[in-house]
Amino acid sequence: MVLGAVPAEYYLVLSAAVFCVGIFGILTRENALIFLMSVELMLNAANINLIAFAFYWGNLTGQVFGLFVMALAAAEVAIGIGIILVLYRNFDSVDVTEATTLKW
Amino acid sequence: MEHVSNWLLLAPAGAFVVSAMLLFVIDSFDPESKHDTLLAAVTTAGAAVAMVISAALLLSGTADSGVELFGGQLVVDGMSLVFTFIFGSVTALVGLASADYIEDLPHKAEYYLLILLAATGMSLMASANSLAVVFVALELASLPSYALVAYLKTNRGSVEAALKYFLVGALSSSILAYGISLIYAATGSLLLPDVAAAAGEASELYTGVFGIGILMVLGGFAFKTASVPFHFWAPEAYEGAPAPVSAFLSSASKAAGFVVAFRVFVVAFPIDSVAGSVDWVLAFQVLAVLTMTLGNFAAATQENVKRMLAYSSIGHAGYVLIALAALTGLGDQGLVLGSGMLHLLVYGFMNTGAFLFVALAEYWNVGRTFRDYNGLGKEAPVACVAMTVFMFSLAGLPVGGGFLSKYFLIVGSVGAGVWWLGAVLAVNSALSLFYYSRVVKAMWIDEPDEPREIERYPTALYVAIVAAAVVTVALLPGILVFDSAAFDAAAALL
Amino acid sequence: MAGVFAYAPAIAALPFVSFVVALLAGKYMPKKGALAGIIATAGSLGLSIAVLVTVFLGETYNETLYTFVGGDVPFELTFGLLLDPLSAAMLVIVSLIAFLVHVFSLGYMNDEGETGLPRYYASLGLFTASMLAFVFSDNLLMAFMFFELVGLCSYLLIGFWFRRAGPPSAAKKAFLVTRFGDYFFLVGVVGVLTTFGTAQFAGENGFPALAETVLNPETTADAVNTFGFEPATWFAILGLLVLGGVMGKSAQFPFHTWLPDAMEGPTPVSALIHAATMVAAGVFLVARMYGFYALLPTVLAVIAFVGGFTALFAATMGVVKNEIKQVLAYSTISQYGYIMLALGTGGYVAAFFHLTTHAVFKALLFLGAGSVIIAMHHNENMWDMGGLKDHMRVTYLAFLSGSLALAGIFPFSGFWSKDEVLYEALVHGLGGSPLLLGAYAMGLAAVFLTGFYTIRMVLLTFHGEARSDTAEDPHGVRWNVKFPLAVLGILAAVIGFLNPLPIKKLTGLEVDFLHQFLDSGPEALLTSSHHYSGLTHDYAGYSVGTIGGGEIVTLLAGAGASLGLALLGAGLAFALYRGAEPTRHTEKLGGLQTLLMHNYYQDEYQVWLAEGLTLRLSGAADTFDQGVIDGVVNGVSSVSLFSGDRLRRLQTGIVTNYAALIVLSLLVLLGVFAALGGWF
Amino acid sequence: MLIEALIALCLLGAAVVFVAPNRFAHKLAVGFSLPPLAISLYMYLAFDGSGNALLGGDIAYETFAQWLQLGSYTVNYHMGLDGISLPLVVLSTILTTLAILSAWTPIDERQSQFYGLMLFLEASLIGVFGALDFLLWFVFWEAVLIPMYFLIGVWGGPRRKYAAIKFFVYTNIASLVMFIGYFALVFGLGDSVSSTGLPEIAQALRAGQLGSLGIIGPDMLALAAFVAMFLGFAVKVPVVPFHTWLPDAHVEAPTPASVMLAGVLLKMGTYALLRFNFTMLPGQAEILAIPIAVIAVISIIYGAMLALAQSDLKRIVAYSSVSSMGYVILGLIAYTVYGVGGATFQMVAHGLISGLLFMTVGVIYNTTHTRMVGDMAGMAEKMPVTAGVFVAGAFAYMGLPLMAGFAAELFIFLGAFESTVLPYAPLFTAVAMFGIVIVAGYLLWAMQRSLFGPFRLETDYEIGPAALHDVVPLVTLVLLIILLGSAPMVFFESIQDATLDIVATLGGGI
Repeated sequence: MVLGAVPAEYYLVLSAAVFCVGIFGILTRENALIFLMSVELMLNAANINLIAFAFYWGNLTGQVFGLFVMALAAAEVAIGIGIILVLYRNFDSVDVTEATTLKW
Repeated sequence: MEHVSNWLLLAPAGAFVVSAMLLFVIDSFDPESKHDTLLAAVTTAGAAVAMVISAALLLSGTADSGVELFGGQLVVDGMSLVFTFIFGSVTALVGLASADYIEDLPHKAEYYLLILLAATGMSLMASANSLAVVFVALELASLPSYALVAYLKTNRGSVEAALKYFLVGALSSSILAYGISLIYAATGSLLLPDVAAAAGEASELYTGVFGIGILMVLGGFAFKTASVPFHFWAPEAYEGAPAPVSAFLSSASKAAGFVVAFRVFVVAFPIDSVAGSVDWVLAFQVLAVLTMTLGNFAAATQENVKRMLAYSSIGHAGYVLIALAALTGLGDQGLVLGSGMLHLLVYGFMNTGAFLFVALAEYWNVGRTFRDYNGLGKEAPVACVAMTVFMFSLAGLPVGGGFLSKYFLIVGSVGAGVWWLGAVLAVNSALSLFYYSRVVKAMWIDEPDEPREIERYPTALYVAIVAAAVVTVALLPGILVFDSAAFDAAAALL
Repeated sequence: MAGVFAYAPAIAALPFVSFVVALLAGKYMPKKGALAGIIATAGSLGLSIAVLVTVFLGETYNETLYTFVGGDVPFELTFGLLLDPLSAAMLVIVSLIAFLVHVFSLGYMNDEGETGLPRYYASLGLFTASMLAFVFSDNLLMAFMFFELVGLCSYLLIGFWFRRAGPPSAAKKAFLVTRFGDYFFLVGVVGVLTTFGTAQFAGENGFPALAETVLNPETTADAVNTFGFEPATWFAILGLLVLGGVMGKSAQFPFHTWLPDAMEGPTPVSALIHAATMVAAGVFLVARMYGFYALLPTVLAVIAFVGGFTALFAATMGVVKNEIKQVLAYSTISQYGYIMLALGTGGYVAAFFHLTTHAVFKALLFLGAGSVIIAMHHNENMWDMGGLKDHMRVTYLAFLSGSLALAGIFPFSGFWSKDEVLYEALVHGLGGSPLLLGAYAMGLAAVFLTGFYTIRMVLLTFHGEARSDTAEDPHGVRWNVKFPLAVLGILAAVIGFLNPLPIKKLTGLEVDFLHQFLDSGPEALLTSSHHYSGLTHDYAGYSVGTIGGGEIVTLLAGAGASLGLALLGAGLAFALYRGAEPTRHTEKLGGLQTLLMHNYYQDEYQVWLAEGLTLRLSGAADTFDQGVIDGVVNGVSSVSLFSGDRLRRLQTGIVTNYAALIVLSLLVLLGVFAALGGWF
Repeated sequence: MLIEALIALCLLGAAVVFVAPNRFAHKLAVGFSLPPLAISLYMYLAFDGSGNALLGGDIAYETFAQWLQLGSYTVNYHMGLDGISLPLVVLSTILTTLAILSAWTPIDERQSQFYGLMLFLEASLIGVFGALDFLLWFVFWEAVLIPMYFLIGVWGGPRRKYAAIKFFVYTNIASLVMFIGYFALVFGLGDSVSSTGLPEIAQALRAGQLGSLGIIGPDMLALAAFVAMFLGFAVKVPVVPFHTWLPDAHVEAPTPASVMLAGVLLKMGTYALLRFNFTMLPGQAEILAIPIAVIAVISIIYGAMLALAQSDLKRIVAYSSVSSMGYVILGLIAYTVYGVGGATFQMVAHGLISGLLFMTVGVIYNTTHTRMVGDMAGMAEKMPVTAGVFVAGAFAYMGLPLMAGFAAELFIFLGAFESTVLPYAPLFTAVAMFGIVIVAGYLLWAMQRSLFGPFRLETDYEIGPAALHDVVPLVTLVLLIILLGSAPMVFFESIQDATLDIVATLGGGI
């Protein structure tokens, strides 16, 4: 699996690393905004793969889909910010661990 | 293939889109609309049209062999029509019921709009024939859902639910996206048939990448269907959301998750080719057992009716997972897959009806716990009879179609040689009878703690509930309308 | 005359009709159903006599009348009539006693102002009907069914005074103890049916005949299903099983305990139960299927010993009783022991003879006792009586006649029949079955005791000075009491001449009418007495042996011994209780008296079996059921709910935990499948 | 179409009564229960079928239409009766009418709902006995639970909720187990069957066409399916140790529901055992003969012992039902005409007798408001007719000749004794028969304590003789019991005819 000068595995490793960073952020941070950012990181990890392998396979599918993912990520953030806003209004905080009225 | 009449096959999705647009128009002309009924009517009518068209297309056999559109990005076949029918019916019921439920709340047009857009996304999911479309449609269905859950924005429960739903959803969609990217990495394509074609080679050459990809995609779908371990959002979202939205999410959204899962796994990852990489049937068996058991056991000890329904909804997801878990290649495979579709179809009515009853109870402010429902049967006998039908049908007693579809799943699992899945279902089903009947007991048997007076009987909500009940009952003998269509669709897919 | 057989079913049907009439309309009838009963039993008596005459003239009847179950079954279950000398004679006895008891009840029940009379007469009617139907049954199953109905009726009648505590308990005990015996009987019936495919008593196709063919070494009959046993063994098992029912109903040791308690019922009922119906049913059954028992030496020996032992055992208890009916109760047990002894020792005719005489004198004694009880205002304690003979002449004379018959004093009826019973036991014991001599000895010893307690009873009741106010001024009785007493009193004196065997042996006159009668009837039925004696001879090895110089010497020695012992007992009683103020001599027996008064603690151990053991066992079963079996069921439910409660704690409400769990499970999933799929 | 008419009339009645005002409900319900009764009696009189419906015999009153397509199997609407099911249909209609009659006094609230449910129950029961397709049958089988749940739960005694849910869940899980067992057989038959119809499956199984399912071979599959179905039905019957729901349900249920529960619902279990296990898989029954007989004997003796320990009249009758149902199992495993036919006959006989006893206890309870034996004595004085009927019922239960119970038990004993399928048959039979002694023990004891002796009542209620409308059903039942007991061929003829084919293959003496 060779991709030009850089072996394809490297891209995979990179994307996996980015993905893991995202996960790490989700697991450790309590701030909703950082949570959102981490999700963005994970989506971008997917994008890395898509772009890299679009080049590898020689078709545009991956790149086009990467665009879609970016657009959707933006929409997601929009919704997310909205929810975080109402969260702040109701709980006076953007700490995701504060809202625990619903459980069990 | 690109024939004009083929466009007609997208009419169900079109109906959703058109009515959504209509709502846009209405809202822009009359932002603070006083025409509550008009908004609800447009929504309901649009959904009903979608439902009727899907049924007509389905039963006429027009799309039996499957019609590909947009260069194979979308496909309309029996299964997609079965599911658009489900989405249409659930949306129509929810739209109708919402007319009363949100009558005192602002932003009605947005509410209906979001529902219709989500429904549009779901109907696209039903037809998605490419992983890209899958992802986009899934997001189209999900994003409005987040907003809908948060619709009661001054209600802490609603907001908290939305937050959790959104966060878990975002995480899951990232996982899904990453999974898709890995599959793309391994196969070089996103079109399901092409992925299938490359699957054999991919699982040999890129075993790990492909395997991780498949499992991550599975995870993404598990989120949408509220299956363990991606179910954590569900109890909170269903409990916190406005009850009609819970109905919508737990019936339609779950069905949408399943239709995608059915198509992607059956079409794109033929088990014979990918078994060397990841035996996803085994994975689904594990998930099915876990999901059924967790959902039902957790539901058994709830005090809050809505949360009980939420957990039971997880349990039902577990039942339907059997449809994938029993694709062992043994016996009549179409049987079990078709049973899954039928169960979702019936579930669309009975579960929606149950949540709408909860909506009615919220409307009356009787409270949320079982105890609060005590003695309701005396004051609202019609609605309570309907709720009894829903509960017993969900529990698998022969008052409604839920009886047959649940047993079909057992039949399918036995036929596929995984009778032990049927046995697990049996144990869970018996347990579910326990907690469903608690609702019935509260309504009919227990005496209320304090006298309560019900002043208003909201017409639209009642009509929705009764309609759902009538259809649920009618589906017991009347499942014959859909059974061959569903089994044929399943067989065609396989 | 054979046409009378067509009406024979009416013998049982008439009392049944009176049952229905009394039950439904008794309330509105002048004598509350008594008249219906009297008319019905009179009709039965008339018909029975007609049947008897017909049979005497040589006609018999053995027909199936109703198919209970037929069609494609391995064997049909039917109802039918068997009218041969045995059943014809028994029908007369039963209907006669029933008729007299009905009449007597007018005095005992109606005149005493009892309530619930329709119920009484209805039960009485059903009782009579069941017994009559039992008597003319042509197969074992039908016999069993009516045997059970007899049990039901005795339950109803013993418990007639249900408002008191005693009678219901006694009724329950009577039914339960006999039911215990009937359990074996039913197993036997089922065994007989499945073994032979038929339960017919008589004829070539009857089961005794089939059993004989199987056992007969000279014939090569089709083997019957003996369930893997030797035929002889299996038949003996069947015989013993059926015998269980007999012992229960006929109150043979150890099933005798119900009978004394059954005195709680109205006295006329006691007369009916003891003389002609329930208790008689047991021994009648043995006689009825004697063709089967005669093939089984072991069973015959068991019957003989049970009989002999019961005769002696019950007599000892009768010695110390203070209540008139109690004495009579134990005498009944004892007398039925004699009948069993006769049957067991091959004395078929003797048994039936004693059954007949006993029916008469025991009915008489009970009715007499009833008369005394009326007079004494329902006080039954003999120590409160005394001197009654001057106040109630008819009762006294009749009672005396019955007592002498019971004691076996020449020439009263009991002498003849008891003597024949003992004679049969003696000669067959001498003739190669020495075991029977043991049974004979017990029977002989009982004669002495019988004489003693009978005369003691008479003396305490009628002689001496009145020992209570009521005894001084007893209540009078009317014709309806006296009439039955008179009839029976005369019969008790003379009926022994039906079959005075010693006279025949001594004079050579053919005066053994009963013997001749039971020996008549067509050969095809295989129920004649000579057929039976042939069977006992061939299969049980019974033959006649003598002492001294031959039959006559044996006969005289036996008769002398029994009469002498009876007189000795009577004389002893006379000596002890003769005076105006007799003393309670039995108290001198000390510990023995206590033992006898407590009936050898038979009741105690049976009550312990029922309450101490069975009830405790059932209590333990209940605890086990509630605790363990239901505990498991409830436990499963609790565990499910508990685990559900634990499981839902997974949902902590903190979204980061969810994310962590999702990631963790995804990793586990990946890890597992990586290992399975061999990705690395 | 007559079966459909029966069911439709019941359902129509149920619907009408359900919405009728409470004060008319009783009369309406009685009215609606009469036409089905008349029709079923007519069907019985006009019945001319022969043979066993599952084994190729004539099917009377047959209706056939395709219903569903379940994968490659058709599910048909197939109804019909034979000599086994018809008596049970008649039993259902008779008992429903009488139970409704007897409900006048005890049911004093929400009458319309009560009677509606009773009629719904009747419809479901008729469906259970009439259905000849598995799924159709299963619909009715499960439908029975629903009215019974409400009847116990709403109108029951103090622990009614516990009893109702226990009954509900316990029997439901049993059905599920049985369901899996049955479909394992269907799939094991592979291509040799094309529908889920009972006759087709039964005949295919008897023809030995069972193949393997997955890795499970035919023999193992048949055995496993037999066990699964047996366990499923065992709960319904119920046999020890699956019986504990029964006393709770009985004690808490209102009298008419107890009557239906003991009278007909328990028979569903034995009916199904007969139709499924013993008709379809005789070979497996033979293999398992000894365990099954042991279970039967334990049920008989242990159930009777438990009854002896009770002091609640209803509980006594409830446990005695466990005992009586044990006889049915014993008769079935015998595989003889008398055994299997007697078992079927016992279903009818026990239906009538236990119905009678429950009704009688109910009548006593209506006036005394207690069922505890220790709380009352000498009731015969105040309620002579009721006490008389109680005595009659008790003796019928004890197997008094010329009453239905004796005939049934006799047949079973005869059949079991001569069985060639069951090893040591005489021994098993003899031990089982000891039940007749214990049953006499507890019933006589109970009667002695409650009916007889000096009058005493611990509760403060005025008591007097029962009303006429309470007595009529009782007397009717007594007469029916005597009729069946003295002329058993009334039902046994058709039963026996339908039984012959079942026992034929094992040759257990016809």
